Amino acid sequence: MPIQYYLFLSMALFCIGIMGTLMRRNAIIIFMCIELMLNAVNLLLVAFSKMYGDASAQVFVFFIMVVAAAEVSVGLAVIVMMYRKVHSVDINILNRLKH
Amino acid sequence: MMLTLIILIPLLAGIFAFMMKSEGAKGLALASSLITLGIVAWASCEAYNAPVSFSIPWIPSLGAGFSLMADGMSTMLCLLTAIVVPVVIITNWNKTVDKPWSFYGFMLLSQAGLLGVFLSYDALLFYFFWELALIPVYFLCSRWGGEKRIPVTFKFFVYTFVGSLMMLAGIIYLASQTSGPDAYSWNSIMQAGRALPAEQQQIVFWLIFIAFAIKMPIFPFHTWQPDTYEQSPTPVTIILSALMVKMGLFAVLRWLLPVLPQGVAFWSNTVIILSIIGIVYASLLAIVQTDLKRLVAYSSIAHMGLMSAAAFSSSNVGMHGIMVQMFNHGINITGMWLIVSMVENRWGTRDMTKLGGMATAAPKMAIALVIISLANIALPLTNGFIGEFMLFNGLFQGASPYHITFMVIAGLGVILGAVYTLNMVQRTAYGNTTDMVIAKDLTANEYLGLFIIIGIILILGVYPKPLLDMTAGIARVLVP
Amino acid sequence: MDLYEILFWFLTVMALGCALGVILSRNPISSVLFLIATFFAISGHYILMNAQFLAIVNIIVYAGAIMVLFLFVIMLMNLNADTEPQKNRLIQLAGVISGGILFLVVLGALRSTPVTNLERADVGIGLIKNLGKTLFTQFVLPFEISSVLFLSAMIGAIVIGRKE
Amino acid sequence: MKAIIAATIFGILMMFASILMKDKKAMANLAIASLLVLFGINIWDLISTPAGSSQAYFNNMLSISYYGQMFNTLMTGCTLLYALLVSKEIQRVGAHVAEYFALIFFILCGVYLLSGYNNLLMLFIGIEIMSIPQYILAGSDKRNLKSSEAALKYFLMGSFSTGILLMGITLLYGATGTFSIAGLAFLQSGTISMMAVAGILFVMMALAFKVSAAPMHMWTPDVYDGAPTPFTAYMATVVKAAAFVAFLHLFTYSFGNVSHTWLLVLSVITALTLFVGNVTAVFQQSVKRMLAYSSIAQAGFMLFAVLASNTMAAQQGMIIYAVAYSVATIGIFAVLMKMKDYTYDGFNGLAQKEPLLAFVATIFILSLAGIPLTGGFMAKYYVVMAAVQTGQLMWLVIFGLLMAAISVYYYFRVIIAMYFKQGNAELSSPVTSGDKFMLILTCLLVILLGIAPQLFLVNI
Amino acid sequence: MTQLVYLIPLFPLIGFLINGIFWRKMPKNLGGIIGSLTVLASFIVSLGIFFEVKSDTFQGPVVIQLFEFINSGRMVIPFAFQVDALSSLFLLIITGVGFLIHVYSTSYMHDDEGMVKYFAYLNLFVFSMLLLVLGSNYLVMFIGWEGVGLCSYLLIGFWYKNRDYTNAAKKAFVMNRIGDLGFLVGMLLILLNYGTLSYQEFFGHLGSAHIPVSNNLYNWIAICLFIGATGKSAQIPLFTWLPDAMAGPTPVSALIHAATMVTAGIYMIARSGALYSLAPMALNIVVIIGTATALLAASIAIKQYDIKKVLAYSTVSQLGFMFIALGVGAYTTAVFHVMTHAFFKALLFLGSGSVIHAMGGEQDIRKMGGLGKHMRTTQITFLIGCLAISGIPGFSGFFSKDEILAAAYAHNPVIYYCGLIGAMMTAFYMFRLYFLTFSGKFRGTEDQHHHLHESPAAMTIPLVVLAILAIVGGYIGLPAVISEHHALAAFLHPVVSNFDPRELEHGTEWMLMGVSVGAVVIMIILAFARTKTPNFSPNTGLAKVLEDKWYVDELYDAVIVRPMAGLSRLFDRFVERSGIDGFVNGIGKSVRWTSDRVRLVQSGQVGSYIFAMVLGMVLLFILGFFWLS
Repeated sequence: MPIQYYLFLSMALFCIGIMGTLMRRNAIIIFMCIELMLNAVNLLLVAFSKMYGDASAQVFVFFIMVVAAAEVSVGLAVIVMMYRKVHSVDINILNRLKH
Repeated sequence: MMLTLIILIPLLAGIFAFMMKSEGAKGLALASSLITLGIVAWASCEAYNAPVSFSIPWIPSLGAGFSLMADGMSTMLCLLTAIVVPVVIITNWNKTVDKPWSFYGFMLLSQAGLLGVFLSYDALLFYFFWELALIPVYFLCSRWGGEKRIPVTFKFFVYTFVGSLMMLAGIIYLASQTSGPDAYSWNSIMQAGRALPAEQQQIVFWLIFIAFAIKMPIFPFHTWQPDTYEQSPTPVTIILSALMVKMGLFAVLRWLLPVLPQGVAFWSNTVIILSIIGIVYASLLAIVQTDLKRLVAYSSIAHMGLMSAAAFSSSNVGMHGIMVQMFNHGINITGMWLIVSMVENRWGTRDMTKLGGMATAAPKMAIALVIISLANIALPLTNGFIGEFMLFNGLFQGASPYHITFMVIAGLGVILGAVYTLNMVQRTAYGNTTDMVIAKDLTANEYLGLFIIIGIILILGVYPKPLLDMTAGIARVLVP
Repeated sequence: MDLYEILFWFLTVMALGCALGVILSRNPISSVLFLIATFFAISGHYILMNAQFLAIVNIIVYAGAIMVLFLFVIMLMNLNADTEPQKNRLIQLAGVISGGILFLVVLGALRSTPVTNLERADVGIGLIKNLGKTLFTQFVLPFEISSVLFLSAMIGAIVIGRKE
Repeated sequence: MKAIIAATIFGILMMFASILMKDKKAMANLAIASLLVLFGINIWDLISTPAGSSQAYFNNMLSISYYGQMFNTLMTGCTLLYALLVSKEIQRVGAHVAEYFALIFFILCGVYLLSGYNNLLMLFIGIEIMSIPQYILAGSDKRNLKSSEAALKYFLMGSFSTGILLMGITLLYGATGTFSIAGLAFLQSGTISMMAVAGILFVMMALAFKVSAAPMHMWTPDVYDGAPTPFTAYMATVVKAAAFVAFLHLFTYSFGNVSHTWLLVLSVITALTLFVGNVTAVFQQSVKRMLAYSSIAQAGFMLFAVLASNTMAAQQGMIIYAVAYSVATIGIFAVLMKMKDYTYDGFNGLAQKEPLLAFVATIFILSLAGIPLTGGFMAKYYVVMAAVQTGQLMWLVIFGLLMAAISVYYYFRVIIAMYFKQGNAELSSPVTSGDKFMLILTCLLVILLGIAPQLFLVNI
Repeated sequence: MTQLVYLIPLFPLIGFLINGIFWRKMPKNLGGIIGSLTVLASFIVSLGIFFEVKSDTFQGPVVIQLFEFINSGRMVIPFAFQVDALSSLFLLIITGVGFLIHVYSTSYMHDDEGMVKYFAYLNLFVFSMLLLVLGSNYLVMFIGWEGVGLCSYLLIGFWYKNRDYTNAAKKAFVMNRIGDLGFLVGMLLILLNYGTLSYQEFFGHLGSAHIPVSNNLYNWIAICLFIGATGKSAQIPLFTWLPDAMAGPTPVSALIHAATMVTAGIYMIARSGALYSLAPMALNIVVIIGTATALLAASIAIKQYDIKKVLAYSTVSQLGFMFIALGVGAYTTAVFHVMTHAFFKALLFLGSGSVIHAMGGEQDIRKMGGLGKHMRTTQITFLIGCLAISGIPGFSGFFSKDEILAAAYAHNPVIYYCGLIGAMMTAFYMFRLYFLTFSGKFRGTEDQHHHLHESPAAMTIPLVVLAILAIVGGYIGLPAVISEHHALAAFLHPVVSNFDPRELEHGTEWMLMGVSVGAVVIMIILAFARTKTPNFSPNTGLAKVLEDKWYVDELYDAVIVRPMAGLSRLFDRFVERSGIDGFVNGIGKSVRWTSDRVRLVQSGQVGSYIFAMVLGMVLLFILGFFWLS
């Protein structure tokens, strides 16, 4: 498989992720879209790892997963905290801070 | 070391004054300013024949040093500063200000900055002192000024700050062109500037000049000035107009003319034209002012216009004239402001339409006013004349093909100057006193202050030789 | 078109389709499910590229742990499709367009990348032994340091999660 | 390296302290003591690092140079100063004082990684180590909805930027086959692939997010405004400085050779940052929010150093800027925290009531505005100098200086309020003599930076 | 003796300093005495110098350098005095007439509270005037030149409480300043081209070949200097200040605005004779201006009712005559007329002062009449003055004026005819004044009538002395038809040497004299006839125009003063405030405006933030990629 395919695929996933963050109002969904972006990166990294025959990229993917896990724990905690206060995960209600 | 002391004494005294938190700050200020005067006088004697310099490394990684140099021009301006400040303190001795410790502290800090500007021989150091002189003035005006002081002073600050920043860009640019360890020393900057191709000099010229133009101020950059002078407390106005505007001119002579000769050559006509427009324009505006402070402010713009025009006319006698006139204008305008402040203190207004009859109520003051006014319009045998004559001469001998036209239009300032100055004398000193409170004539300290001013006016008017000799060397360096 | 290619295209279409499903479905729970499906597709790609370990980890960590966490939170909050009001159409369109442009721009830039075919032969780099060796020699510092990350996350759970 | 270990240990120590200790004050004191020790360890590290050399650790994952160590030391010092100045305010944020300090230690750990990373993975991990505690700190004031909102906003956008960063790193890897900083340095201008350029730009955007440069700055005002003030102070100073050092490090050592590919984009970012930061700050009514915008504006200036990354002055400027900006900002935040009302009007007449507070605030403000004799001036000076030395950024320099002039407008409004306006500035807590001592010390530090920056650049 | 020349200005300076410093504590009389004595001392020294200069042993001009005034590079200007025939003659006039007027003032100003101040000013004036004539270079002359202007200003505005008086003072100063600018430019032209301001060096270089100059340069220098002279000597267009200057005390009018200061212009041009001889165009201008001024001022004087105004316009007119003389190259003649004019015009002014004194301050001749009966000395001396100014043979004015007319005739008969008309008008208005004042019936109030008295001796003695001088002063310059020896010309010859009034045929000269004397006598008779039954009904037609001074003041007001004031206000309101300052403030405002708009981007919506980030990223990517490719 040419590397381009993976490049395009992962770029497409990445951009779908970005679009998702732009289109949705649910904080959790936005967060999921971000996870999608990370996965797109992971996919590309694995492809490059294959291309170069280098394990370090795969290790990098491993670390991304680690970090993502940590982030998710904090992120969901924050979202839950927010939900407890305003009973919504709609980001449009986050508008006390502006201008 | 002596030169360092000149800056250090007011600086330390200023800081100390802040900590005193008592009326004693006034005494401290006077003492320090007198000591400074003594040292400056000593330094002037030392530097009379050959420049004195002092240099230690400061920020080696940048190539900036703590270098001071006192030549004729520097010592002359230091002398002016050192004379004006004690005179101001003496004259205001009886006046109570709110929080005198900070008032005098700021005054002394500003003095330190001014002296530093005049002495520094390193571009970065120069910039430091340039701002050091400005900041205290900002506080002085904003804290102790008139009704509209806050916006006005703020505008003044931002205006001059923009200029300073542009100058900073210019300095940095020049310094980046230097090679060798002392990137910021005057010599390096000068060599770097001279080595620049003409087109670049023309651009860098404005970067650097804009700061000076605002400070002086030259015609379209002047609008901060009348407002600021009007709103400042008079001692600060004196610092501003007698000393700070000289910073601009001094800087032109020290940091612009020798550094960017081709840039100067290219723009000199433009600057002269602006200056001359400024002379006529400011004089015309001075005629319609009714506020004494605004009138003097516009008069100052007109005078500075003449000086800046001469500065760019590249003639030796013009340069020499600027040196003389810087000193003399400083003295005269100090006298003028002192009188204005006395008028304001006694009659509670600066509105000339409400004034009159000073000659009856306070004849000594009126005499002082007349003499200072005459010096202001450059009557012979007052100090103003020598400088103005040399300036006109310099403008006349200038390299520009339009030099005669320039001189004649600038000469209109002489006529208009007479108009507004005499108007002022007439409106304040003459006329009836019927609706005026009979006020006290000069008190002893005011008398002393004005006596010093008038003494200098007359002595230098009759015998300007010391001043001329002092600055002849530097004038020759600037334009052989 | 051999099996490898068939699988590749299948997984690609599945990944893209499910990804679109994530952002387009109105129901958060189906979004989560679509995302899990996407992760499976991606894991399939990993296997195709002989990164078996990562494929497994991806399934276990992402699809298994993280997405379950998401699902759990969504369930906890009792979010159903109707609770999320739709964004303004215009804003959505702008989002799509800007995302699309980004895609095109980057794609345009990367168009010129030299064509390199990925070898199908297994060189064994994706094996756990190999990865473990790399991880604990070359990448030992990040490995250790990421513990700090988890400590932080732990504190986060305390600070943010605990009621005062 | 010792410092990293020590910072981690102290972090864990603080976690235990939260269980074992009950007294908030004792926790704070313990943290301060630990920071002091950490500062000492850093100095020890600094002394044992020969000037100009760099020590590589763990298969070249980390390579702490004298420069990086200097930065670490100074940032630890700033943190110490910060802790001393605002420990009381930290105690007031919430119940988990020890945890807050633990997070600060972890952030410091991230800072140390960012000053000496030698691998993009370390960059990534360092940034994450720094970011995750910040998300938590931003949301730590649970009584305040604004704090939660700030945390969520910060978190969402921060994760988003992580994605961008990772995409950049991946593309760079794809172009070069390595994650090593030194390896990337082989990028040559003639042969650089578009993939590498795309990678550089993605990384640049992500780092721009971390340093709050436009257009990735959008989070900054809201987060700084919403987060508990003591933590805003920390986020705006040490954390941001560390992000900048990472930025500079990468763009000097990896992308320095191919500066033509990114210089224009970064200059546009710089100009935009300066514009947005300065201009938007003008209309603010809250000093805290103004400081948030001002931190964007300051970032614009720090970007000068990145732009001119190849020059000596940029390296020095970054250090000076980081320190001067951090110290002054910590100082002004310390003053701000003493105020009950964060709006400009809340400062009215402060000079009458608390002359010392007003005076030190003035010095900090002057420093932020870049007035000579303060550290802020020297900092700006160095970075502008660096930009000028590149020879192609004169327009940007002039633009930047004009924007600096605008900055005077909003900075001086504080001074005007304190000194020239009548009012009854209310304090949230009395100013103790300890506070006064610390404020004066900070103030002296600012002035020292302004007149003798050389002291902070020994051997650099 | 010439080495002591510095004493001459020194004495009045000392007087000024004493009077000036102690003006409030000193007894009035002492002030007057000090003032008079210092001038007397100067007069004595001047006499000594005059005789030394007159003696045959005197060799050329003596220059005494006091100190170096300006020394800048190539420009070295010493503060030096030059003693020669011209300056010594002027010294005599100034100190002599000055002394008499000081003496007169001791009495005239006796009732004024500011008498000591007055004498201080007067001494300062004498000092300045002496500097003016003594200077050995143009700069020292300029010092005196401006100095006398200042004193004139101070003295016109002496009664400073009256706004009209101070306005007049201001007007005088400003108009002088306009002239001074011309003088300054002239000086700078000399300095630029010759590098010196010293008379001797400058005149020495004038003809020399190594400084190549075109005739135009001479003309320009001469014209510039002449502009200075028009200001100081009240010529068209700068003459309107002089009538207004009558606001000052009358002795001041006599000294400054008749005898000395206003002749400074004549002195200056006579001094620069060497230059003017090379500048024909400038000379023509001088003649034209002089003639026009003489006629214009004389015509105005005919219809004035203020005794001092009449004399003032007469002075302007006489100064015009002097310029005619200068313009036709008769420098000595001009100096001659300066001298005689100093005598008789000082006499007339002091006489009028005596009249005003007697009338209790009244200056309107319509309210006078028949004063001769009450103040005989004044009447007689005034009559002598009138005869002298009218040019009746035997009186000094005859000789000098006749010489001017002769020179004018030789130059161009048209000028002569103009001069003749001027002379006729002079005779008419002087005698009109005389008859209205001294003969006929008293037309004032009863109060004034009772008050009428002859002035005290301190006032009449100077009148008598001046009357004698007004008679005999002319005999030092007898016309060629009477005597071959022209004493004045011979005396001045070494200094003002290079002019040569064309020798006329004796017959022509007799004829000219006859014509002028005849015309003058007719005018006197006409004046007598017209004033026999005074008719003060409002003037109409030309008379009205004359009474209103040809509306010159109004013209200046409309053409210069008001447009300038309007321009000033325009600048103040529109250019300064709304224009430049408005622009500067506008920058600030626009920043605020922008800020207010830009901050709205920060909407608080995370979605829009991310959108902005993505959009920015996309745009920057496009920029980056496009720039690369």
